[in-house]
Amino acid sequence: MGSVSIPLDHVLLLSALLFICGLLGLMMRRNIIFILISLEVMLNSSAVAFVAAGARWGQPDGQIVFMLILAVAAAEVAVGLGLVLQIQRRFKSLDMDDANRMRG
Amino acid sequence: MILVNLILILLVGGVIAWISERQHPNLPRWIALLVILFDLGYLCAVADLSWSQIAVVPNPSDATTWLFHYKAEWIPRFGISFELAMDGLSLLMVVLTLVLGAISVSSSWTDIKQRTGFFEANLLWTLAGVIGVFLALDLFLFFLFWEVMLVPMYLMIAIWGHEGRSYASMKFFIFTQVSGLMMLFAILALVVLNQHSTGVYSFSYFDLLGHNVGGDIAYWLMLGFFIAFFVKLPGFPVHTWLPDAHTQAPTAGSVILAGILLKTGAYGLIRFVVPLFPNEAMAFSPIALALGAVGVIYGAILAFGQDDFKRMVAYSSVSHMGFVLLGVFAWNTLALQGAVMQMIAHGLSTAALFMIAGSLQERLHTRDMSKMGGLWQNMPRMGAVAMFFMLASVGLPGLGNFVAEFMVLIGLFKVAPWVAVVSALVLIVGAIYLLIMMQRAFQGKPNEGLRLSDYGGREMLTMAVMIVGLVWLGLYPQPVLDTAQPVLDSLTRLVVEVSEAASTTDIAGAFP
Amino acid sequence: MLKLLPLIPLFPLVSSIILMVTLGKLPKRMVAILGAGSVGMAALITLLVGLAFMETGQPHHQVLWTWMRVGEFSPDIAFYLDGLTLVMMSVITGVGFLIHLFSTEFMEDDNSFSRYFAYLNMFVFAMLILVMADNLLLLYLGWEGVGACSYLLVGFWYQNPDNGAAARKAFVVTRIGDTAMAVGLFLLFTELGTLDIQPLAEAAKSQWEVGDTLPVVACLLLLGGAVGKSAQLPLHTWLPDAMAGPTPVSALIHAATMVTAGVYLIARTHELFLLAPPAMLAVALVGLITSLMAAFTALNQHDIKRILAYSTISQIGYMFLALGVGAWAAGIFHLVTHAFFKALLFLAAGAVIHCLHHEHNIFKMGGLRTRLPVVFWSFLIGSAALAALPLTSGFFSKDMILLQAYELPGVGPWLWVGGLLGALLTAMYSFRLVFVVFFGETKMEPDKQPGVRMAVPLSLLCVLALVGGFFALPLVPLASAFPVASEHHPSHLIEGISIAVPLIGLAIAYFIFLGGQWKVDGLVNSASGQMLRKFWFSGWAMDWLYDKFWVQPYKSLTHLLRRECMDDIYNTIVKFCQLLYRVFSYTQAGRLRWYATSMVFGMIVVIALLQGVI
Amino acid sequence: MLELVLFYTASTIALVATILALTRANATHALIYLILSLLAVAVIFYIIGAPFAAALEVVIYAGAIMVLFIFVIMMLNLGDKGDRREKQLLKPQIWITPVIFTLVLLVELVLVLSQSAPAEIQGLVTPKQVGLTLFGPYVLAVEIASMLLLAGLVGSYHLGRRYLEEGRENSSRGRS
Repeated sequence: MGSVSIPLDHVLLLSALLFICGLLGLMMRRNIIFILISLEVMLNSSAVAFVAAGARWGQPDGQIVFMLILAVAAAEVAVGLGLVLQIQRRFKSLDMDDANRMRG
Repeated sequence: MILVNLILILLVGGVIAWISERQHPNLPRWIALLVILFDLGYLCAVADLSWSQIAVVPNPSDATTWLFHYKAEWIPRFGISFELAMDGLSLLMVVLTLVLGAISVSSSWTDIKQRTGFFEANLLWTLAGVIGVFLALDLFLFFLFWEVMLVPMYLMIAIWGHEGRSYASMKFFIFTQVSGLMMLFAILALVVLNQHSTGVYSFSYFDLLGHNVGGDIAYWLMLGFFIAFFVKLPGFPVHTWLPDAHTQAPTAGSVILAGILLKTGAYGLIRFVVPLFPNEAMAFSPIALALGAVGVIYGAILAFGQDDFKRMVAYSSVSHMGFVLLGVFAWNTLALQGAVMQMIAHGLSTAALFMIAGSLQERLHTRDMSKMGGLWQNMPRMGAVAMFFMLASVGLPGLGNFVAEFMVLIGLFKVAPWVAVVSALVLIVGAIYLLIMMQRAFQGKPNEGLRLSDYGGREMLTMAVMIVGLVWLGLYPQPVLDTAQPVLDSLTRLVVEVSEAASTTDIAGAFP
Repeated sequence: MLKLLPLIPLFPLVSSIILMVTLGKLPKRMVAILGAGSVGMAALITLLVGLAFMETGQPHHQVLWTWMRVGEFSPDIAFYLDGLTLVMMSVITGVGFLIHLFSTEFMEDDNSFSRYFAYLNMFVFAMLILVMADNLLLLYLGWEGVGACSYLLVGFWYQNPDNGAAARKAFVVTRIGDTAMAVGLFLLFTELGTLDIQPLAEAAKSQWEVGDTLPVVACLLLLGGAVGKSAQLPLHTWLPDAMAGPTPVSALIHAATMVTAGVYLIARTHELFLLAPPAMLAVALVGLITSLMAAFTALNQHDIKRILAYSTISQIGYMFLALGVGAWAAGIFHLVTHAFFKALLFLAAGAVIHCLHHEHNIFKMGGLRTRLPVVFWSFLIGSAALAALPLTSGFFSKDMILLQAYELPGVGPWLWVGGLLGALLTAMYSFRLVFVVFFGETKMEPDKQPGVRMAVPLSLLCVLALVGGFFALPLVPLASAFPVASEHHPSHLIEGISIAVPLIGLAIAYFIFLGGQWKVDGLVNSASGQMLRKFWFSGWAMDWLYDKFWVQPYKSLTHLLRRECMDDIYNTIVKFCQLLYRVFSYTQAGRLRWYATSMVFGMIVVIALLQGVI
Repeated sequence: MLELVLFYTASTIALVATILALTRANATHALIYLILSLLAVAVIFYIIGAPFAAALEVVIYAGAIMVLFIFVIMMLNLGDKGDRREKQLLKPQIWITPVIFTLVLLVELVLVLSQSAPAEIQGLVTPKQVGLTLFGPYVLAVEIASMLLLAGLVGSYHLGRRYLEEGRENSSRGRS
C-alpha cells in the first residue's frame, strides 16, 4: 500500500453522501429504530471524514477521533435503545409522531 | 439614623409579628399595631420638630437644608449610596403612611383568619417599602424600595384576596413592574448622561437635580419616570389594574393600596418628574392635564356603572387621583397644595369607604350592591359613618376633600380654565354615583330577617379617627399647608429658574 | 353684644353633633328640648345681636380663624353682619324655631326622632353659615351644607326608594347649579384675586366697566348656582319631588329658607350684577318665566304639597324678577313675607296631612272648615297672603315688585304685565286649594286635632303673615345695604290694577271651584284641554325632557363603558402574546422529524453564510 | 490501481447498502444492510491506510453495536405492526421537503469540498502510532470517553431495568 493515489476529495465526498443519506433517513422515518440507525450512519460518515483527513497527513489523530466517535456511538446506542424500550412500553408504538408529549 | 430606624423598626417588627404567630394567632395583630404606633411615636418624639424648622425653605439640591439627611456609602464604584432625606412633603407622607397603616391593621382585625403572622408581616414590610420610597433620595435606592413595596403587596392580594385574586394580583404586578422597568431605564440613562458631562457616576438626587440633560432624550427620560408614577397614580388609561386589585385585595390591602401606594405615584411626580425635567414636564403638561381631566370624569362615570361596592370605590379613586395629576401639572403653589391635600384627604376618605366595603363583605359575604339595601335599618352606625364618608367623597365643603379639590381647581383655572371647567363637572357626576351607592347599600327597603352586628367599639374608634381627621383637614388645614409650603415653594422656584434660564415658552400660554 | 355672633350658628351645631353622637339613645323629650331649644336660643341671640346692630347700623365683621392660606388665596372663617344678613338670620332662626316647635309634635311618632332633629339642626347651622359668611367660599360651604341636609331630609324616610330618588334628584340637580357657581368662584378669584365679598365688590368696581364680558360671565355663573338652589328654570324640577320629605322640612327648607338662598346670593353680590346688565335681564326673565310656568302647573296639581311646591317656585320667580329689575329691597322683602306665609301654608298643610292619615290628594279632602278650624284659619290667612289680597303681608311685597318692574325703562311694562298674569294665577290656584280642601262636602274625617305645639306656631305665623307687611323691621337695615331706588310714585291706575288682579283671581276660583256657576268641565274634558292639562300637570314635561336627553343617555353611556373598554387595549396585547405563543408552540410540536428538518434548515443557512453564498 | 477499483467498489457498496438500509420497512433487514455498509466502510479504512480503524469498525461497530440493535429488536418482538405506516414514506408531502433540504445541503457540501486544493491520501498509520498518540497527548480524551461510556452504561441500565421490572410486575399481575 505504499503508492496510494486515492484522492481525498472522493473519500470526503463519500462521507458527505453517507451523511446526507443518514440525514434523509432521520428526517423521513418515523420509527425510532430507524432514527437511531440513521444517527449511526451519520456518525459513521463523520468517522470516515476524520480517518480520511488523518490519513491525508499520515497522522494518527484522525483515528483517535474515530475511536472517540465510536465511544460516543456506543454510549448513544446504549441509552437510545434503553429509551426505545421505554417508549415501546409507554406508547405501545415506536412511532415518534405518537410520542409528542413535549409539544408546547 | 432616625430615618433608617423608621424603616428598620417596621422591617424588624414584621419579622417579630411573623414569628409571634406561633405563640398565639392574635398576637401578630397587637404586635403590628404597636410597632406602627411605636414608629409614629418615635417619629414624633425623636424628630422633635418646631414650626420654625419646618418653615425654612429648603434648597432642593442642598441636602443640609432639609429636615433630616442620612447618607452612607453603598456601592461607591457606581456612585450608589444609601441616602435618605426628609422634608415637609415626605414628613406628611410618612405620617399619613403610618396613620393609615395603623388603621389598616385595625380594619383587618377580624377579617384575616389564617396565617395572621405572615399577613401582618407583609403589611409592615409594605409600609417599610413605602416609607423607603418617601425618604429615599438616591435613585437606585428609590428604585429598590419602589420594587420592594410591590412584593409584599402582591402577596397580600395573592394569598388573602377574594375570588379573582390570582388574576388581579398578576395584573397589578405586571402593570407596576413594566412601568417600573421604564423608570429603571430612565434612571440608568440619566446617570450615564450625567457621567458623560461630569465624569463621575452618581445616583444621588442632589447631584442629578441641577443637571439639565436637554434635548429630545430628556423628554423621553421624563416620560420614563412619568409612566412609572402615572401607572401607580393611576391615570387614565393605565388605571385598569386598580379596580381589579382593589376589588380582590383583602380590606387591609385595599386600604393600603388606595391610601398609601397610590400616593407614591403622586409623590414621585412632585419629587422627581418635574424637578428633574422641568422644561420637558412643562412641555408635556397639556397632555398630562388632558389625561387628568379625562381620568377624573371617566372614573366617575365608570363608578356609576358598577355593582361591586369595592369596584365602585376603586373607580372613585381613579377619579380623585386625577385631581392630583391636575394639581401637579398645573404647577403653581395653589394647585400643588391642593394635590398634597388631596393625597391626604383621599387617603382617609377612600380608606374609610374600603373599610365599610370590607365590613359589609364580612357580614353579608357579598360586595354586590344589588343584593344589599336598607342596611341602615340593621346597622345605623355603619350607615351614618358611610353617609359621612360618602359626603366627604362628594366634596362637601368643610371636609378635607373639598379643600383639596377646590384648591386644585382654582389653581388649575389660572393655568387652563377649560380643563378646570371640565374637571369641575365631576362635582355632578361624582355626586351621582356616590348617592346611588348610598341608596343601593343603605337605603331602600330593609331586609327584616337579616341579623347583622353593627359597628363595635374598635371599628367606631378607627372611623372616628378618620372622621376627625377629615373635619380637621376641612376646617383648619393650615398646619398641613404650612408643612408642605416651604417645599413646594422651593420646587416651584426651581422650575421657574430653569425655565427662565432656558427661556422656553410661557407655561400659561401653552394651554389657553 | 355683636361679639355673640358666632354663638348663633354654634348652638344648632352643638345640638346636632350631640344628637348625632348619641345615635338616638336620648329620650324623645330631651331630643325635642335640645333640637328646638337650640334654635330658640339662636333666635334669641339673633334678636339681641339685631338690637345691638340697629343701634349703630354699621356692618360688623368678625374673623374666627384663617381657613386656609396659600399665597394670596386666604379665605377666613369669618362672619359679616349687615342688614341683609340680619334679615336672613331673623327669618332662619325665627321661622326655624317655630317649625322646630311644630316638628316636635308632628314627628312624635317617628322612630328616628333624634336623627330628624340632628339633620334639621345641622341644616339651620349650614343656612346660618351661608348668610353670615364673609367670603364666597364660606358661603359655598353653607350652600353645599344646606344642599346635603336637604338631601338627608328629603330622603329621611329612606325605606321607600321613591324618597331616595327624590333626595338624589334634589342633590344632583342643585349640584349642577353649584358647579356653575364653583366655576364662577374660580373666575372671580382668578380675575379679582380675592373671594371676600366686600373687597371683591370693590375690586370689581375698580377693575371692570359696566358692560364688560367678564362680569357678565361671572354673574351668569353665579346665577346658575342661584337657579339651582332656588329651583328656577331650567333646574326647578327637583323641588316638587323634594316634597317627599317630612312636611315641616318642606316648610323650612323648601319654602322658607334654603330655596331662597339663590335670592340671597344675588342680593349679596348685587354690586357685581350691577356691572352686568345682561345678567340682570337674564335674572328677571328667568324669574318671570319660571313664575308663570310654575303657576300654570300649580293650577293642575292635586297633591296638596306639590301645589305648594309649585307655588314656591312661582313666588321665588317673583323674587328673581325683583332682583332682575334692581328692586333688591323689594325682592328681599318678598323673601321675608314669603317665608312667613309659605311656612304657614306648609305647616297648615302638614297639620291637614297629619290629621288625615297622611292623605295628600286634595280631591279626597273637603269640608275641613268646621272639622279643623285652627288649620282652616291658618290656611285661609296663608292663602290670602300668597294671593296678595290687600293688607296682607304678601300684598305689600308683591306690589312693590310689580311697581318697580313697571318703572324699569324698556321692557319694564312687559315684565309688569307678566307679573300681573302671575298674580292672577296665584290667586286662582291658592283659593282653588282653599275651596277644595276646606269647603264642600266632607269626604274624610280627621282622626285627631292639632295639639298645642302645632297650634302655637301656626297662630304665630298667622300673625306674621297678616301683619308682616307693616313691619318696618326688614326695611330699615336693608336700606343700608342696597342702593336706594328713586322715589317716584306711579299713577294710581297702575296701583289700582295691581290691587284688583288678585281679587279677580279669587272671584274666578270661587266661580269655578266653589260656586259652580262656571262649568268648565266641557272645556277641560275636550281633547286639547286634556292634553294641555296633562302637559301642565307634568310641569311642562320638563322631567320627561331631562330624562330623555340627559338621564337616559348618561345611563346608556355608563352601561356602555361599565365593562371597562380600556381593558380591551390591554387584552389585545394579551391576545397578541397568546397568538405568538400559539404560533411558536406549533413549532415545538414534539415531532422529532420536524426538529430535525428545522435543524437542517438552520445548517443550510449557517453554511451558506459561512461560505458567503447569501 | 487495484486499490482505486477496490475503493470505488467499496464506496458504491457502502452507499447502496446504506440507502437500502434506510428504506427498509423491516428493522432486521435494515440492520443487515447497515452491517454490510459498515463492512464496506471498514474496507475503505483499510485502503486509505488505517487498518486499526478498519478492525475497530468491524469488531465494535458491525459486531458489537449492531448486535445490540438486533437484540433489542428481538426483545421488542415487533412483527408487522409498524410496517404499514411506513408505507406513507412514499407520499411526496413526506419526503419532498427533506429531500430538497438535503440536496441543497449536499450541493453546499460539495461546493465546500471543491474549494480545497486537491490532495491525496498519504499512507499507512500503524496501530502503534495510534496507541502512542492515544495514551500520549489524548489521554484526557480517553478519560472523558470512559466517563461517557460509564454514563451510557448507567443510563441504559437504569432505563432498561425499569422496563424489565415493570414487565415482570405486569406478568406477575397477570398471573395473579
